[in-house]
Amino acid sequence: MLDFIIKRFFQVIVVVLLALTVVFFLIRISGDPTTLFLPPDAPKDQIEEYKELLGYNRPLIVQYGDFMFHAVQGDFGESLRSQEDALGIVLSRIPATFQLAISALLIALIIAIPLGVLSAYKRNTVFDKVGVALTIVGQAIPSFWLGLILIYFFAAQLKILPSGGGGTAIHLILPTLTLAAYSVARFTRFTRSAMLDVLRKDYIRTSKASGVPTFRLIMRYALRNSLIPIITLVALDLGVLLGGAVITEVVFSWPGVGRLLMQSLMNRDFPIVLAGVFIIALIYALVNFIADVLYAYVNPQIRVK
Amino acid sequence: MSSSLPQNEQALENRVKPKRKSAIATFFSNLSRSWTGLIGFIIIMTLIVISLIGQWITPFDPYFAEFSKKLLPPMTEGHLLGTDQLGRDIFSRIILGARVSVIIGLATALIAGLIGTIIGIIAGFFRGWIDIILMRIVDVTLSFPFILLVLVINAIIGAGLRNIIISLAVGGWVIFARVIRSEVLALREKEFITACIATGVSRFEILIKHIVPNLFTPIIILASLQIGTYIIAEASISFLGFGVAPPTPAWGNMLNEGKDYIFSSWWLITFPGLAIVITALGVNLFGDWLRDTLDPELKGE
Amino acid sequence: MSDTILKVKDLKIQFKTGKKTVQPIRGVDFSIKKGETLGVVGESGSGKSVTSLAVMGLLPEKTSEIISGEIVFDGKDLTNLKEKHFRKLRGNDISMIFQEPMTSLNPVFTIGEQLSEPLKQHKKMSKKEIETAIIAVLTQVGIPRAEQIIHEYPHQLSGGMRQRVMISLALLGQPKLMIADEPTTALDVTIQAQILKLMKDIKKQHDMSLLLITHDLGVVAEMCDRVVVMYAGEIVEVAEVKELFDNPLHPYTRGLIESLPSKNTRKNRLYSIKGQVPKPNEITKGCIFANRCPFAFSKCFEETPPVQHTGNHMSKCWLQDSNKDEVS
Amino acid sequence: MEAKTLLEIKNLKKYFEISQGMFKEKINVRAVDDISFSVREGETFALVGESGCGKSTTGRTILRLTDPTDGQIVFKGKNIEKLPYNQMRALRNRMQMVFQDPYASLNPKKTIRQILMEPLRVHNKFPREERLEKINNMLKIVGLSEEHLDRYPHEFSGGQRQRIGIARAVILQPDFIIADEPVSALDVSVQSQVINLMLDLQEEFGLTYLFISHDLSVIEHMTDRVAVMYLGKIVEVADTEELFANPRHPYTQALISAVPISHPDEEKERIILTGDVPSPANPPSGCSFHTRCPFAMDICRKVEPVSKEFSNGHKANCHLYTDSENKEEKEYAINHS
Repeated sequence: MLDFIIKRFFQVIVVVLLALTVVFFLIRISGDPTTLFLPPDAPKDQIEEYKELLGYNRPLIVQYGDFMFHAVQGDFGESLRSQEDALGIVLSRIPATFQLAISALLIALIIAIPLGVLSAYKRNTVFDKVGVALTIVGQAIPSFWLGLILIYFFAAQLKILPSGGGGTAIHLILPTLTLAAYSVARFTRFTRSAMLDVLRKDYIRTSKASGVPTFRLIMRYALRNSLIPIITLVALDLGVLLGGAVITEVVFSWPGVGRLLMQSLMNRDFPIVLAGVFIIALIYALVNFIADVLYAYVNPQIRVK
Repeated sequence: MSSSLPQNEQALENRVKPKRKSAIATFFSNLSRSWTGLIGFIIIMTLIVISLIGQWITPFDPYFAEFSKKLLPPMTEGHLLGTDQLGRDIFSRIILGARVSVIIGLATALIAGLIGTIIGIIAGFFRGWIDIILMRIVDVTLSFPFILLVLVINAIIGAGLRNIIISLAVGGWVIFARVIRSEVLALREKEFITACIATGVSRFEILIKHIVPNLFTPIIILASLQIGTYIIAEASISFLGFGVAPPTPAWGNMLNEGKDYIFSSWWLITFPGLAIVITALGVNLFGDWLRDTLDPELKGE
Repeated sequence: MSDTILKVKDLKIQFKTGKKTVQPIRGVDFSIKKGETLGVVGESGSGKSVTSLAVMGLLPEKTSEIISGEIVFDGKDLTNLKEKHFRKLRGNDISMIFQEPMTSLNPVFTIGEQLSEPLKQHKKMSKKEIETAIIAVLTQVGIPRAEQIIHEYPHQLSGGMRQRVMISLALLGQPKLMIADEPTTALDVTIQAQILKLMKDIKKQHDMSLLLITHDLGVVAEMCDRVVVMYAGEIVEVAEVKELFDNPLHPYTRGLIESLPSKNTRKNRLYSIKGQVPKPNEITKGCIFANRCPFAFSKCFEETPPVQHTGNHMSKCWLQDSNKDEVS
Repeated sequence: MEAKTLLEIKNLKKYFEISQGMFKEKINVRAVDDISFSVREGETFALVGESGCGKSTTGRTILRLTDPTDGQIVFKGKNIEKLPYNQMRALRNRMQMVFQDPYASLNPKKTIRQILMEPLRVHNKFPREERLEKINNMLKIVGLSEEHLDRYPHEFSGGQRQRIGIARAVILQPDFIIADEPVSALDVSVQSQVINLMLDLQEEFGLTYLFISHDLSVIEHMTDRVAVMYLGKIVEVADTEELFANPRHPYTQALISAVPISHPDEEKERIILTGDVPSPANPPSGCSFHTRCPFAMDICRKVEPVSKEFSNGHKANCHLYTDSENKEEKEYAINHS
């Protein structure tokens, strides 16, 4: 088990470093960064001077080495706009993003798993069919549009919730619902099908043959088996959740990493973009890592050799 | 030498021999049995037709701005779905916007699918170091949320229809590569492939004649399920101000422009959004149906 | 009559798949006496497993339906029994062993957790008592280090060991009837010998009836008192085991016995039944075996043969028709 | 008098490496561990053993469907264990295979015509225009007919598919066919049909079979010589009749005694083996059977037994028969068998 954790942890590091590498080169290939600092009609020698100053005249590979050397120490340079430490700015936005993502994830799981289980249990009833239809529609609704619709109803029409901004629990309600909606639909549907899948298994028949009542069969036996694929899916979908968080943050002006990243992309503030990429890749990789460990934990075939 | 099979059985064989249908007839008879699949198919067909003939059926010029008629509510002055902040007809713009979604969905699926499939086949069939390198690239790409990856790439390489397709394809091929690779790996272990080796078929022929034909089903299923993702991703990115740039009408950028008027003019955000939802719904329904029909084992994820 | 533990009368079962319906069981009659081992022999598609699932009340609820007949267990008809009451029987009065020991145990629960279930459901026992009972049964089925095994997971055990666990699971409720569906088919010969011996011993000790479902005539010869031969959803012959091997009446049974390699001269062509088992949708009127039967005559293709009794030996074949004209 | 040797296997080994993760040592599974035997022209040679004993791996290694770790495979006097893929291809029209699972071994996307045409095309056998006729002929021989040509495998029953699999192997008119459990996936009433077909084909085409099976009654019926495998090793070889009449190795004795009786009156003295087959990744020391052997002696735990020849090619690897002490124990065992 420990070997497995160590091995997976190495993978996390490798993946994050490679992700940084890719974005670094992508940015360098896309254009000369010095032109961003200077007016477009700046004289040539001023550009050269600037390049000299920022080290952009060195060979690309040296720049890369330099960048990585500093990056692994958490130094991504200063924001081109505010001249503050790029990583520091990104880190300061993390709590807001976490708040949003975690509350959305919790809500999604709290709603979706019981709903999916119930749907599987009452398979082919009206309840199940309506549930399935809703999840199919739910998966087709883009989160940013749902956000707009929610703003229209709750902020513009009913005027009971704020349309944007951050800070209080009230502000969290609409963004959380927006972000959770897609995951609710997807997790419910997946829980249902994972459950139905497990219910077809031989070992469920064995439990039935032991006289286990259906309710206990589902809640105790089938659920634990279906949790294995559910955990995998939730881990895979955290990427979608993080991606959705960026868009949701923009829609609701939520002061998180996603909105920061968007603004920096607009302003071509690359140190912040790189720091943001680093943080997001790191979070995503860590979350996947945790999911893997969790997966191994619920699956004794991996846990116990 | 006598046949070990008697006449009686031959007769039985003939009695139960199924009637053969053409592939197209089978497709439609299967489709007619599933109303969800049918709805999906009708939505997709309608979209494709609209995107082909859209420019001739719009009631108004979608680009024509008339400030005196800005922000007209639906059903006024012949504007079925109202007008936007510049006085352009929303219905006409939605019709023309269908083209962007259809092109992006199909083109990305085609490009990402093709690249991903080729890479998946190479990695899965040849294994070794090439497999390791390719799969590391896939891992790294997947270590980043899809929509963010596309967003960052698109922000760096710039807006425009071509660039959004490139960005989506760069983010999207990995899914194909990973799925096709594992399909190839699974196929390689199949006994009928071993049987080919035992027969003396060359490696190249095994790949082309036996492995590739068995990949069509997963590729088609995957592509049909991914198209919805691409369409929503494009809309999201255009909504954020990248992707397809105005004045080209795309549902995403219509929502982007309309969001500032949310407190006064609800129709600006409602209808383009509905168009996205219906499209994604149609694609997903059809994709689900296709998966359930072609590959019963994959049923339900 | 009271010494009959289970009686199945004219059982018919229908399956629905989409809009098609098939009827894999078309009128099955048999009974098991107390303490008896009844073998049900048949090939895939004969309906032997479906019959056993019907007795256990484990047929898929939505897609299958018992359209007629009775299953009388211990004087009670099970066909209309509510799930709530059926549950009280399962794992208690009737228990079952399945074919695949590898997939029949839940991979995410320990052996002990799974074995405690029938006791939790049917007996009022404390945790300590349950553990003691489980260890006792595991020891009885020949599992070494039972105290440790209860904390292990199924994947840590071999196939033979898992089948022993399955047997102990079936034994825990001290059932009156145990159903074993191809209990040794997935196992190697030497392990099969172990398990068969174990089942014989256990049956003796526990004074229960055993319904043994198998495709293997060798297993039948070894284990059974009486045999039911099933073919394509019907019973074609029922007899005492010796009578069946010495004097098979139905051409299908005869074919199965004759085609055993041991009944044929070495290196020569084996006696063989031509053709293959019909699928449920291929069944037409007349005798179900007519199209493969070497003795079939015109009547066989026209009418379903009646059940013929010769003492305790029952068969369903026109050749046994007492009114028949001289044929074959 | 002695028929010519068609295939000779010398010290064949096939080890599989199984990775246990980054920080653990890889384990070597000795699927086939130093076996030797030879197959004569025209005979049916059987490999028998329980699951995991390495009999299927042996068959696959001989056909080079997987590469041997060590040892020699001599087919028609030619060493083939190191032939590269393309040279081996050319040889495959002489040696063919019938697989266990008739569902998995036919490509679901190909018609019967395509399946049977492929070997002819690959080996450029018969003039192009005659090939279809040859295929039709072969279909008739295996009990199918022309009208099945354009059907797909899923339209056939298991028995019919196995006939197609056999047709594919025989259509090249090979000298040698490895049949890996060819009837064990089939219904009882269909098994005898397929066995008959294989016997007929052997007679008609003068085929040599390597027949891999766990079913002792089938082996007793249709093979000439048998090698018994246990944990990757051959423990006994003999003519079939001799082996069943006079098994020497305790494992063979147990195996034969474990076969269910064929009539309820039959009395059989059973040797019930205790325990399970050990893992081939971690085989026992000395004689690999000693953990389950009812006659195991001290020496069995330490020294691997060597082959001892009894009569006329009957050989067994067992300490009971090698010259050493413990005479009493041995005599008891031998008398008991």
